[in-house]
Amino acid sequence: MTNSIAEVEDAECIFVIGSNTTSSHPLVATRIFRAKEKGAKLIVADPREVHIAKLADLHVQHNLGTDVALLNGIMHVILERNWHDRSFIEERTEGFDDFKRVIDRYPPDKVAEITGVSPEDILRIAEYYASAGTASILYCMGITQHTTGVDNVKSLANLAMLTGNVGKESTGVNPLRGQNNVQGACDMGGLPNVYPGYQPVNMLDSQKKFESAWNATLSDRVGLTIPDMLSGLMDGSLKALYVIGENPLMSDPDSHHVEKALKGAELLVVQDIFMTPTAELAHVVLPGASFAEKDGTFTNTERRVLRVRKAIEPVGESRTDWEIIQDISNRLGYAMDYDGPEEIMKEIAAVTPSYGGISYDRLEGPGLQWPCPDPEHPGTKFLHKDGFARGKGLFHAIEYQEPAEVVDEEYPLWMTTGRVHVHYHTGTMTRNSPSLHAEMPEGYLEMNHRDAARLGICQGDLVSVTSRRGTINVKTQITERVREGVVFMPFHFVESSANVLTNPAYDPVVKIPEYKVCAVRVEKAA
Amino acid sequence: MTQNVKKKVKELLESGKIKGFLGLCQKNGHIGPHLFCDPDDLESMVLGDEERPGDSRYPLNKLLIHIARSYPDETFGVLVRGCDERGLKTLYTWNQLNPDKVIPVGVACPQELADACECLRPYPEEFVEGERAEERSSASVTKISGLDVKDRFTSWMKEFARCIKCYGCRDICPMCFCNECSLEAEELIHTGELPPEIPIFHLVRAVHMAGRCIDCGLCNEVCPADIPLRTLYKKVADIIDEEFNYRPGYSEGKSPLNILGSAAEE
Amino acid sequence: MGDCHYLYGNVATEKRVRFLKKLLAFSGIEEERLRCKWVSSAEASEFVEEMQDFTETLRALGPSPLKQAGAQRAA
Amino acid sequence: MNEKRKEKTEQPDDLRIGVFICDCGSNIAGHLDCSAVTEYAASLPGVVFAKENLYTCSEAGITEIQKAISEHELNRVVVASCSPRTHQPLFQSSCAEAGMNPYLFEMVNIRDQCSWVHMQEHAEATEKAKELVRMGVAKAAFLEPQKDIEASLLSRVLVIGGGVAGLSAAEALADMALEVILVEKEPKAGGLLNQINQLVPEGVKAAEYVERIIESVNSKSNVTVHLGTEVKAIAGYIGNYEITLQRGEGEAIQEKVGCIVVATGAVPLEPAGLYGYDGERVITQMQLEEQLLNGQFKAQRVVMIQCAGARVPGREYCSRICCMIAVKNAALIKDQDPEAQVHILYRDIQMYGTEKERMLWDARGKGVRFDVYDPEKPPEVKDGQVLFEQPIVGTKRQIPCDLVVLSTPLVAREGASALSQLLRIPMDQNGFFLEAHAKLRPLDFATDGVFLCGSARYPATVAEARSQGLGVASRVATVLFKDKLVTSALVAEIDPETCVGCLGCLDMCPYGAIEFVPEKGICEVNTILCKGCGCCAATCPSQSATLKGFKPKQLLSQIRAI
Repeated sequence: MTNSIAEVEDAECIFVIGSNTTSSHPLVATRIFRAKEKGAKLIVADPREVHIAKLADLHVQHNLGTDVALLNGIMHVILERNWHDRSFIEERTEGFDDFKRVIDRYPPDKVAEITGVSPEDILRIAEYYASAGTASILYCMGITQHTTGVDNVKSLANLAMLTGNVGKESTGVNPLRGQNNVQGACDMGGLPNVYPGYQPVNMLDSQKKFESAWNATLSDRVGLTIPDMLSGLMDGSLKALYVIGENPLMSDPDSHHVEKALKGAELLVVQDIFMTPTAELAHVVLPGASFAEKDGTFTNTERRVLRVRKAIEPVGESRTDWEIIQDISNRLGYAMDYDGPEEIMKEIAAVTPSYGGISYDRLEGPGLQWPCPDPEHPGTKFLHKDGFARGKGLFHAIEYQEPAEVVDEEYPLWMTTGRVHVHYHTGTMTRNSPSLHAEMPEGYLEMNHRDAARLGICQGDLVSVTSRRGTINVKTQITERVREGVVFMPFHFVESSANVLTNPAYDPVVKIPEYKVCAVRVEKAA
Repeated sequence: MTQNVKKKVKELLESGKIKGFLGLCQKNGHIGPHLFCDPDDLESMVLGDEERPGDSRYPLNKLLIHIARSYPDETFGVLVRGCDERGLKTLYTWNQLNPDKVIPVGVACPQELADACECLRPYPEEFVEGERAEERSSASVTKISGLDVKDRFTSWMKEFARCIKCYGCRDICPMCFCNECSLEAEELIHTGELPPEIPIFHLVRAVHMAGRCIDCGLCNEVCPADIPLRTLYKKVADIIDEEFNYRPGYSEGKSPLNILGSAAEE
Repeated sequence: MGDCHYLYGNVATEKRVRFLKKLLAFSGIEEERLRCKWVSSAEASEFVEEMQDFTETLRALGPSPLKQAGAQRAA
Repeated sequence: MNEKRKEKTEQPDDLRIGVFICDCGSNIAGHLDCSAVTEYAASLPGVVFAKENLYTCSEAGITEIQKAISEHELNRVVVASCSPRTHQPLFQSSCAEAGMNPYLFEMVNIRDQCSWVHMQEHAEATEKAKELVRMGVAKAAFLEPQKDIEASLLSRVLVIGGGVAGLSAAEALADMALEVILVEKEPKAGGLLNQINQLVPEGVKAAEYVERIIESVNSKSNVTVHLGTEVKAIAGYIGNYEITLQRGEGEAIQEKVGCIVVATGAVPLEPAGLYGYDGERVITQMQLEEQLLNGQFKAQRVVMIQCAGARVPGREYCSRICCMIAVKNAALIKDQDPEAQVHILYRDIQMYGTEKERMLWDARGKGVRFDVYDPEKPPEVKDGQVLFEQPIVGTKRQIPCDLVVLSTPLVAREGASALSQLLRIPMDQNGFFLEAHAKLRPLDFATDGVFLCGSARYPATVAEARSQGLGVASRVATVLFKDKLVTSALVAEIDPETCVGCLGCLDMCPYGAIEFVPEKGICEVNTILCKGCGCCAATCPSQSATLKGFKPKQLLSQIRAI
């Protein structure tokens, strides 16, 4: 997040797009509720009428994968009505003219046609957002899990810059991270292209810096993304895969394909706290430790580094992740001899500028938000106060592109996937909880009553859902939450795994798959 | 501010009157519940005031149930404010704690907290710390009662609509000591939806609070959706008081709603 | 009140109803929607009168706010 | 996954429900379309067989049900006909004969609740009948097989109290060859009769009357009388009570009995502070009885004041027998000395029954004077005179007298509440014990196996106490003359997994059927004592206490079918 969670409470307008905030980030939702109580306008753009949408001042249900068009349409109105922040654009940004030329091509009527959102609603979003003293954008996987994921995020950045809603309190472009430490994992270089602190692997300076820090020779090439790894396993160019805390068999699109790829590995190692479906396929399973069994830090969605403390010793044969990795490294010939997480944290501070001032003794209580470059620095509540990382903020001129897969006669329904409030990701943890299980014991397909009537499907009927990648059977829930022509399925359930159906087409830049759009056919199961 | 409590607890521990004292401690920059068993280990004890009075409160009496079950023969001390003491009394009534095995050590709430809580009695019967603050009546209940019946409904439905069914209100409630909860009985409450079936979800809980809620307000504090549950339960307590002259934690015994009335009584 | 087949079940019911009426009223549901009367099997005309009167009361109150809320949710 | 959860969410499978729609001649079929209802029933989920009968309760109808159970392998039967109160047992036992568990039977009343009340609305009645059937079927789907509860019975009876009521009960029980244990707190049996002079209208001496019964009781080999003894503890339940008796400082006596009779009687109020009561010039009727009995009575001018300490705030009830005692004694005094002046001041006179009413007129004939007083202005006793005001004429009167007799009420014994707790039997606001139902079950307690007679319930005359004692013996016999106790399986149960022992159910149980088991920390239902009223189920917030046959799942499925 560019800004902090608590700041949301003081925003005058909150634009939630592609996030079911109450279900997936309930404590962020609390701040939204409080902002509303203080009079803030809440706009929700989501193809489904999710819980947060019911609480919104304005909810629009745009067609799947039309976020760029919708955002361009909003910006078109803002520019047309002169609601943009001229001085901010002048002083802090560049690329405005090219950007404007594209935006001009998205008048509300045309956008309405693409998105299914009425010109009046587009105008209202523009008005609410641009007229607010402070406006905050919150987004989640509904924005990123598209072949145009990067375009979507850039468009949100455009919107924020256009109205000067960045670099000050209670504004910003705020991705809500999906897991408690996904931010930390990225910060620590858990990406194919960067070292800790987003220092590029293919830049000589950083390569040298880490070679000397680690006393090792390092590659100057960008590593593999998950789709690359899977295809590498398929074509034999990749022999071994070491999976830590992931369940790609369920969480990656086109499960049949993933299964084939994983089975093709000469060595598959899975390190997890539960015996996940992926772990079932592994040659070696390394039992990891849960949050309650280890010391360390998590970095949350607002860049806050927080201490996690061991409450109990690891159960059974399980060990903490860092110990397992250290052991493997030693056996593979690279000596590691850390005496604990605190020492590792010292190294993080030494090599990661944004973590430079973070140490265990400063992490008592509420923790610190990076950037925190030196031991005296108080941490950073919101980013881009005085300037952007690259200097001026760059407007990107972005054209709308259709999703990778669109409906046709054979697969006439748009399908999107997502989470439910009681389950977490592939359900490896939550489905083991009796209470959560009872709340939602099985997967379902959400379908508009008109589609259901046309297909002769009743509430609770078992249907088979088929995409170009596979078929699954699931019970139907007839609802008004999705519009006609759209179906939705949660992806937590291994026995009706939505990712058997999803499209592995990915964003060309960051290789994130298009979980949120694919085309399916639904029939009453025999 | 904690000197008197520490002194008292030290005495109790040293004399062997209690096996341990369930209070609050400050550790790693956070305040949390702690069972003090060593008289020389009271350094970290706090009363819960971090920034504002009482802003780190925990259902200590509820935690005590679990400790007492594991050590049925031992006596434990516990830190109590006025509400916690009402909680203890009510838990005795409902056979969840044995009064012979509990020694409360009281602290009085500051006026600021009493005001915020609209507390009818912001102090326990005996206390070693703080001063007796003035009692407050419930303006929040009066405000809703003043609305037209339709507006009351609209207003509650608006509040309940935010519910994310996290069960925080129930889980923190010292009076929710059931093993199995009606709110999770699918015959009563539909599952799988947000918000949960409203207003039924909240009214079922309100009914279960009748004759039980001791107005500690932890439900309000814990609710991530800022639903004014305490106001609802305050009204529930008022009704029971008006109709049956009983208020949990203030009156003796169980609520008349939970005692078999005989025709003779009526 | 002393004529309950199960002794005091009706006393318990009466107490609950008294409580519930007030809770409903506070929640914004007209308390007149809940009514509790004791009519013995020998009092047919009282029963008919009571039911007719209750029906009239409900008709005058109009549809339940709960029903309306439910309809909104379904829409 | 959690098995318990699973069981809760799943619908029962392999349902084979049979539905029988009864025409009841023209009682039902005359006012709604039974064929349409039958056709509709056949279409309901789980229903494999539906049939219309002319009279389902007839031989033919019953055979039809039994045939269908075996031919269609029915595992649920729903009969839509008349009142379950009259016909459910018949249908249930018929199902049982055909090999189906009788608790899998469900009855729907489409006569009393449909055809009879909607005689003029044929179409609507048909629709309503369908709806009622749908509800019945919905509930039937969730019915569970049950087994009747059986328990052994000890043919022994404990009678608490050796007054005329207890003695009469003991005598009659012994004559029925039941073993009786009679416990009397006082060193002598006979109760209040020992202090009373003579009985009217028979004119027999009270002592002789009671002595005859005592002798009869003592003469029976199957009666054990414990004098000077009290009941210390009672455990168990109908059929199997364990009793601890205590005689003075002696060793406790353990006994086992099947039923208990409460005949503890009542005591006359000691009117301390009333009307200058001193026991000499101002005495009670009881003291007068003693004087008459011992021949010590000498007074010439007697004033009796009725309702002394009765029908006043805190003791509002009428003691019933005091008027009769006063009239009896007034007449006796006049008989002894026709010149004596006897004046009865009363609020209103209660002479129960024609015989007693005649006593009143006889007394008047003998010259007993009656005057009414206003309870707002009660008489005053002063300097050998009784002063009172005649309410209608308003004149103040003074009656010179040498003896004032106060007619005080009988009041409950102080020990009653201890016994009430021992036996878990209720008392009314005056401390008298409370029967199960004033009209329908006057000698029973709600708790099975415990019975009540005599003044322990309410002040009774000797004849009433005696007849109640005999009545109680017959009530006991209805229980103990069976081989074993069989009760309905539709009782409460408490899930030991989820009960937290909060005692909520225990406090709500009118039958004392719930017990807290400290070792387990939970409550348990005594299925023999439980009457299936459901108070516990209604009060338990965690649904740990449920009522078989009326579980939330069963009722809600029925409600949701509307």
